[in-house]
Amino acid sequence: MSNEPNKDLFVMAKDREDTSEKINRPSLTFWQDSWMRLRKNKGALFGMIVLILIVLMAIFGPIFSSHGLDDQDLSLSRMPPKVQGLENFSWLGLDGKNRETFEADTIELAEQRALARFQQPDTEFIEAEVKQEPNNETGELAVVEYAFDKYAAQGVDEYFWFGTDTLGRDLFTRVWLGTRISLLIALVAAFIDMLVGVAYGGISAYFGGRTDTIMQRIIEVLIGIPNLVVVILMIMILDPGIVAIIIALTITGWTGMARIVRGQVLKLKGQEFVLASRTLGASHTRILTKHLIPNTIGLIIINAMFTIPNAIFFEAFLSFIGLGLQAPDTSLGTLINDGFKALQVNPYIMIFPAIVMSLIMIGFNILADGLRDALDPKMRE
Amino acid sequence: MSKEKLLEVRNLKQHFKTGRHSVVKAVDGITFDIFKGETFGLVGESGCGKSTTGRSIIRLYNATDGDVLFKGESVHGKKNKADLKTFNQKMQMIFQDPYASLNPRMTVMDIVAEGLDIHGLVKSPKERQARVFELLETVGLNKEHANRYPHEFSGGQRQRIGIARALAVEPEFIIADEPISALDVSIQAQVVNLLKDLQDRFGYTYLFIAHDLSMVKYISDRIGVMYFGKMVEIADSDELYKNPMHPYTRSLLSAIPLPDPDYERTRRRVEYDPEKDHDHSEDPEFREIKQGHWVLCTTKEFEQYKKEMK
Amino acid sequence: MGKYIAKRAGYMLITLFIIATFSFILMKLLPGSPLTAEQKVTAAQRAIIEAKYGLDQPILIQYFKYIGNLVQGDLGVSFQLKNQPVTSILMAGVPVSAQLGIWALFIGTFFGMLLGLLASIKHNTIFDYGANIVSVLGISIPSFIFAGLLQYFVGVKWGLLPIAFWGTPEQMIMPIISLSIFPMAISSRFLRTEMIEVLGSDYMVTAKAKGVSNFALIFKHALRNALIPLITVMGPMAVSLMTGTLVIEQIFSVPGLGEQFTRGVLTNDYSIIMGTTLFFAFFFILVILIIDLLYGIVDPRIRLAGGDD
Amino acid sequence: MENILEVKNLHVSFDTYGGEVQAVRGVSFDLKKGETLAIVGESGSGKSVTTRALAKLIPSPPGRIKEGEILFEGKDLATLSEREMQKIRGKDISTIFQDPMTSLNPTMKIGTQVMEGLLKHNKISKKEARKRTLELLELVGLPEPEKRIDQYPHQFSGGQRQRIVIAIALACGPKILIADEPTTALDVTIQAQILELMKDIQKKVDSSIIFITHDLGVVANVADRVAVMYAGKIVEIGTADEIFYNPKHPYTWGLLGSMPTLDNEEESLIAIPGSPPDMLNPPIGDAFATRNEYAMEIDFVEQPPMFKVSDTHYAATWLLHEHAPKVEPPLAVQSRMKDNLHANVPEERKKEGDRS
Amino acid sequence: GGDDTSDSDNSGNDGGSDSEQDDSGSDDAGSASGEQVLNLIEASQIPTMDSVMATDAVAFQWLNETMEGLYRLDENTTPVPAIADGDPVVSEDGLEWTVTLREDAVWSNSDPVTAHDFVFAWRRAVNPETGSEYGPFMMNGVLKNAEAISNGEAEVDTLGVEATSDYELKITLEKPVPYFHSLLTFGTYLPQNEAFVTEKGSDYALNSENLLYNGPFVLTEWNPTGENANQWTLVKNEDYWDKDNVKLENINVSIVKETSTGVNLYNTGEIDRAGLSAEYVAQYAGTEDYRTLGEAVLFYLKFNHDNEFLSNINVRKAIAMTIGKQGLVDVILANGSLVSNGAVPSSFTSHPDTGEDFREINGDLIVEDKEAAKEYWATALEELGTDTVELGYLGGDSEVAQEMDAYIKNQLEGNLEGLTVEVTSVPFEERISRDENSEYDIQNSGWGPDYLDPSTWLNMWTSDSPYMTMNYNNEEYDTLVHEANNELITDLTARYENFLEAEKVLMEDAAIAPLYQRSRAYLWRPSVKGVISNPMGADFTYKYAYIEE
Ligand SMILES: Nc1ncnc2c1ncn2[C@@H]1O[C@H](COP(=O)(O)OP(=O)(O)OP(=O)(O)O)[C@@H](O)[C@H]1O
Ligand SMILES: Nc1ncnc2c1ncn2[C@@H]1O[C@H](COP(=O)(O)OP(=O)(O)OP(=O)(O)O)[C@@H](O)[C@H]1O
Ligand SMILES: [Mg+2]
Ligand SMILES: [Mg+2]
Repeated sequence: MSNEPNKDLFVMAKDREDTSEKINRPSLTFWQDSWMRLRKNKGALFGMIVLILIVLMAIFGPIFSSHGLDDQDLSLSRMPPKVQGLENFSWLGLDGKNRETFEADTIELAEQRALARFQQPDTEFIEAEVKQEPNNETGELAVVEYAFDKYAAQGVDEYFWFGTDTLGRDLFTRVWLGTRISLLIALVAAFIDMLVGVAYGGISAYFGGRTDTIMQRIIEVLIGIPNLVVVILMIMILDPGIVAIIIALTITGWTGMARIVRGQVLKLKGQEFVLASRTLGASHTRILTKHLIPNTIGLIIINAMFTIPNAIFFEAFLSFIGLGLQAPDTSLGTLINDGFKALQVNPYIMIFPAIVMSLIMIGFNILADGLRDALDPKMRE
Repeated sequence: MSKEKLLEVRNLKQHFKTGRHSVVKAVDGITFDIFKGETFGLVGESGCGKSTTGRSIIRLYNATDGDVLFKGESVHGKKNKADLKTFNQKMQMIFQDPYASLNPRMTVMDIVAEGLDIHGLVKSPKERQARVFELLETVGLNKEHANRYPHEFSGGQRQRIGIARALAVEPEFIIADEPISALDVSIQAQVVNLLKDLQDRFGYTYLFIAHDLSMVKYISDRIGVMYFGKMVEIADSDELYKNPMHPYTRSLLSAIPLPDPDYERTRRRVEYDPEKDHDHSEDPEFREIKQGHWVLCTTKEFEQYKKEMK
Repeated sequence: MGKYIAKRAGYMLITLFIIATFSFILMKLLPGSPLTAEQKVTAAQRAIIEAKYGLDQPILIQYFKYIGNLVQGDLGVSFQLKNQPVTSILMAGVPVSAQLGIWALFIGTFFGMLLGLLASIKHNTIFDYGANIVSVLGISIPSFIFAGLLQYFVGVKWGLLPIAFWGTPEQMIMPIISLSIFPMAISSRFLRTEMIEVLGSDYMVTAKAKGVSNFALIFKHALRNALIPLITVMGPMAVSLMTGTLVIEQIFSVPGLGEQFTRGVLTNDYSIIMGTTLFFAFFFILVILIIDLLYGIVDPRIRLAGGDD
Repeated sequence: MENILEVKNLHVSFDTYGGEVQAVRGVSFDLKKGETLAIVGESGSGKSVTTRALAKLIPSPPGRIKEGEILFEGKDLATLSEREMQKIRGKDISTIFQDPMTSLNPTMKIGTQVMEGLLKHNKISKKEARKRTLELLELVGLPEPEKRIDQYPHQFSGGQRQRIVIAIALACGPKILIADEPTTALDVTIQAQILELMKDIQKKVDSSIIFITHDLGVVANVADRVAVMYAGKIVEIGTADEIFYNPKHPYTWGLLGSMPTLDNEEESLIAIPGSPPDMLNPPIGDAFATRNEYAMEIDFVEQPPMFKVSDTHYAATWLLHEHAPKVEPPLAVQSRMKDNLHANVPEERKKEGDRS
Repeated sequence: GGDDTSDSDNSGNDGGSDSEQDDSGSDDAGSASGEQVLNLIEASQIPTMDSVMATDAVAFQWLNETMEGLYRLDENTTPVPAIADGDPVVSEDGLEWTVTLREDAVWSNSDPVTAHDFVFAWRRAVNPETGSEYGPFMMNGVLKNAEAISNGEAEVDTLGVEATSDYELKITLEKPVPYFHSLLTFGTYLPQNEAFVTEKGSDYALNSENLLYNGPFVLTEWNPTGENANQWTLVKNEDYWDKDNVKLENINVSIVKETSTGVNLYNTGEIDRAGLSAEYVAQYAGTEDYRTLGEAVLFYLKFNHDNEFLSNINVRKAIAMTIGKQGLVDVILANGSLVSNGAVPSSFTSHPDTGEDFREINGDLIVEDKEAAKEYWATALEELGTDTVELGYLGGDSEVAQEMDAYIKNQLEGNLEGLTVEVTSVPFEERISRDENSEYDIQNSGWGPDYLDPSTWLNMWTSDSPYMTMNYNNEEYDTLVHEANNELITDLTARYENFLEAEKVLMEDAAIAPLYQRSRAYLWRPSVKGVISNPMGADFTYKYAYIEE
């Protein structure tokens, strides 16, 4: 002890308030609390921002564009994407030019092909970049990349940020309108899935025994009957549209959720806090809704994440066979499906909706992870 | 005794089917009474059926055989919803594991208020809150704790939450299933003091299950010793410690370690071996060898115990 | 165990019977008839042809006949592929689809597990985020897009693998890879989540305290305990794989069941639809049964409890 | 006796969302060959963390050994690589964990789990290992080991599982055995059996034991020396007799006072009021001050150093400072001390004890 | 041709692309290696090789290559003798046709091909026991007693076909059928070897083992329930009577459904022909591999004349004239399809006297004219006393069909103020079912010919036609067509004039709104030559095909 403590301090302390049991954290409601935890999670926040931006774009995006959902003009068919200010960055591919590489014995031949390909009489709107000179001795072919300025050639001075489709419709507008519908469908489908699947799985596991056996057999029957057949039948009964889509989506979609929730509830139902509630005289409904389901929420959220892309692509499939959206409405799934057909020729038709789709999923997943943590009070610090 | 019987357990059996042919006889025909206002301690080897007994009494299991009478009424008989609710209100349980028995996703407020909600004991959210605060105060927690989650508490605090939950419905009889085993000494003392204090104030009756014999002795008026699904000895707590009759009880008592190194250095443990320690010529019965002191024994042993008694 | 399986097999028969009944009813509700040239056939002609196939009889009679034949293992003949017995058509498609599906499931799960393991071991590092993004993309991008890209780049541009068809091992690679992306994504996510939990559990510390090497820690101790949720999702996964094969089979011209089934549905080929439906149903229920049995194998605690389903 | 282990100024922290949890804040002690050191203390006082740090089993992240040396036979374990540690764990230092229910791998046969360490650290065949395992299981009192070696943990009762955990720890005859509340879940008869078993084995292989428990009866039974921890620090350390019969720290007094004895009847137990401090923001002065009825002003200002009571007995309380007023331990504690005053208790204390 | 229902419908639905896919399926040719091998793709399995049971394009395609009937279509779409030895001899009244058979034709088991084989096959086709769909469809009202037999009202051996000797076939018709000669080239009229068919029983034609061939090629390794169900091979038939004119040694066929897969296979040289969808046309148009083939398949909008709005002629005219058909053909289909302005396709039949094409004679009957359409529309609204019209539109479910439907909806709604069009796309089967029950207002539909005669197009619009689902009823039209089919049946010129007139009436009424005549676009190996494409029956004939070295 280098410095001796002050002698005066060696007196019995007066009654000090015992602060050890005090909590210096403000008291918050469950939601305030979850929100606080969510905000602290950088990933979740990022996911949320991505989603909010996408939702905002889905709502307001089409307004930025001067083109309507169904403004067709065949003379503007398949215009490549062009964005103001990004025209000079050719590597971005947003300069409104079709780029293609041709191989031929001579450069002239390659040029001829390019002219044929772009249906141009001369090279006025075509820039060439020779990637490889032809060489007769080694047998190397001429490789030339041609960039065709379709906008200039057709004298178009509008900008189509995401390009146009075959009918000359502005893809920017359609992608965001499609996002709007896909998001709606995905959320509603996931929600209903959760409602039905969670209730079904919960009840099946909680009551157990014969109830469980019968309910599980019903699930097996439902999985056993092919969706495609059911859906085709529904075409006869239902008018196509959102309602039909949602019914088709949910008719068997919830079974996966039901099985997962069942597994979890089977595990939980013997836990002491459930017994405690029973000794208090809690009803079955109360035990299920207040005790069992909330403790399954993590898995429910993860699983709901998988139903979202499923719903989006199932909707596209429904639209394809005529139970889904009717033209000119569109959805991300439909846009991706359509774009896939032209993947090798006009990749941009698929790429933009696919990017939005991936962003949605990445956003949702990160948010879901964060949400799962946020809704788990154990994570609170 | 003139004391009023609150609970009568009559030849209670609880068997679990664990396979097609195998049955675990967790509780195998036990009989005892609990009087109003007393604390009945239940001790025994782990796995001997203490928890099962408690759970059968509170109807978490349907008894395989036998009966439990609470205030003269059969617990296991058919009941309508209203009767069941009343029953659930009269009898409560404090669970062995303070953490596992609290729903991790509910705030303390909601946990404690659950009984109030179920039985409609409060009229308004305000009253509900006031009642929860009051209960928390009763068990030595404060209002601040109401908005927290179970994991934010220490073991002793968690156990108090469990107690507050049980008290909320104003029960007459509380089954405390090893309420202190998971706690450290100083916290154990807090909880035991609390239980005693509550008993003094509200006149609760406890069935207190534990394996820490010094604690059981301290809190109980009477003690039952279980071994392998059977009750082997019941007596007043002092009597039991002074005159343990059944060899298992003796073995149990001899094994209690005391916080005294000198004593510990010399303590001799008595081993119990059912094969050697008993007379196997006849099935043992539960007999009273002295007023209020019952032992599971054969006639021969009965005579012998009586002799030893004097 | 044996008795349990027997019991489940009994349930399975009942379930299949119900499915057969349901799909029979649905089939009767489907629009159109199995005639392939129905637009050109007059009503009178149609009546005669339907009479030939017994389609004019009361539904109940048709039903009992169908079930009767079914019990004898006779699924009838296809309407579309004239006179071809449905059983032989199925027998041709099943091995192909099964190979495709099972390999995809196996490879997808295998790599998914690797990815999930890596992510959980390197929890909250760049690997973890990378694996996460890979799996999210795998979930959000449908398999046909992978198939299209693979075919174009690997098949056409680089000429590494055959573009289409089925039979040689090289031809199997691309369809299997495209189909395995989804199971890979899902298993990696589920395994990661569970592994993180298992790695933090007490018995892992016990094992570590024995001086067990990291490798043994992960593969001998942790993995098996983390498999349960993965096995749970295998069921839905197998189902979605089967539906996924439809598109993949089309892109790579694989002669599997998917093609038979879509053609059956599109041409109202009742017997084919019924046959494939029953086969798929049988398959799914079998998968569920296997999963329930797997639970017990992976986790001995469930083995005992498993007796009553 | 030589020191097999010396811990110097050990600090362990956990990085959490809320900040740094200082679970262990400068613990120093040594362990002699063949002795049993008991660590007691309130829940959360850092007992488990301290012992886990010895085998470097702190989960990282979030945990880390911030500072300090752990000298095992002269080597500083804190600087060893993971690979080198793997050689030491299980063989030289082995651990019995707190919760028998969760410390066995539920999907692995218990035989395999016991054998694993044997195979890892000894060059023996599987058959040999199995034989040794059977012996071990027999030794820890597991009935019918032949039959049960191939069963899974869930097929055993809590007490049996605890014995399996012990068998795992004992498998390689460790030089140091760390037992973290090995008997908490057991009833007294089985507890007694296990304690005897541990003592037997200790005698046989001359190993040292660190024994954590909050059952002071057990401490009295097994310990040669006792360390009392509070809020991440050792507040008192001494031989078992010194701690039980001549405790110096008010927290130790509290602990001893809260034990019921078989003959105290009516008066309520002396509980220590309040709960331990939040290790996120440990108090500036003595961490125990707020719960201490003998607290002085100095306790809120400065942490007390370790005061020497005897060669083997140290305590960290300002009450031992020369300027401190003399205070009496509470009655319940005095009554324990009364009949058992030991020879090495200083004279004046003896008198005080007599007086009361 | 063979595309009757399913194909025409399909094609209808998909307009260009699906059908293209189908076609792409159909073939491909010639590896550059110089070997006479053609590698083709087909969109689906051969449903059957039993000529009597065949109903679809794929079946007729491969029957055409492996079997030989009395006549075959040449590159000018003229029937030329095949098993027949010379043109048929027709009686005065046009009812008795006598065909002499060549004696050197044999089955692949060396049995000679005789007149009995034809009698056997044709009887089988109309026999209700057989359950053939195309037998009655192709023969009823043509062969004597066919209808009665197929309805179970007469014995099978009363069918109007008889083997007067091993090599002479006498055919009796129900009534004179001017196009019967071309009908004889159709797959349903192929012969079958009785002994073989009877021996095989229900196994007949289940795979290439259970078949006999008498055509230019024999089928090997075809087994829809085998391991290699997706592939089959045709090998030159060394017993074929005209084998000297067959140059190809092998035709390898695989099933490929995806356009992109076909294109990829073509680009790596694995196949010799691949169908193109509109997206790819842009990429390949202008290359030497690019080729389009016109077909005699017509697409149009069918109006339900019972609809309160569509019963108004001005509404129909407005709709028919307002659609930008040129854009549809150039941009959406982009495969060489032609704008259609009538109810009969071009390059299909020609005037018996002048040889002029039907289409050229009648010219454009209903052309795109947005201004006129607007006027019609205004008039219509006035007549109907409304300013809003709502119509349902039944479309197909393929991608191109959906694109086309979106386009048409946009055109209609954009140009005709007050019109709302509700598009419903449904799968093929469902559309047929709705069509039969007249459950539509407007339907996008298509039709392919079954024989070379305008009646294959115009018969279906008479009010008593079994295919009349749109409730159209015009007496004048009915009379014209009826006369052509009965009184004037032997007077080929007058009959043709009647059809010309009938089409004018139909178009004047705007009973349907013609859209386009389909073409298909291909990547086609330039070295593959000599492939004949047919307007009916099999899409192609490979008998004369060869690989140029
Ligand atoms: N649901 C059940 N199914 C099968 N066996 C059971 C069940 N519950 C308890 N048992 C068995 O019954 C016996 C008594 O269990 P119980 O929990 O009552 O013991 P306990 O005396 O409370 O022990 P502890 O002191 O360890 O809590 C044990 O052998 C246990 O394995
Ligand atoms: N992984 C962790 N993350 C954050 N804090 C931790 C972690 N592990 C332990 N701690 C903290 O370290 C402190 C000491 O914990 P430790 O487990 O050593 O207590 P203990 O003395 O063993 O208590 P018990 O008697 O209950 O076992 C506690 O405050 C605890 O909250
Ligand atoms: Mg218990
Ligand atoms: Mg601990």
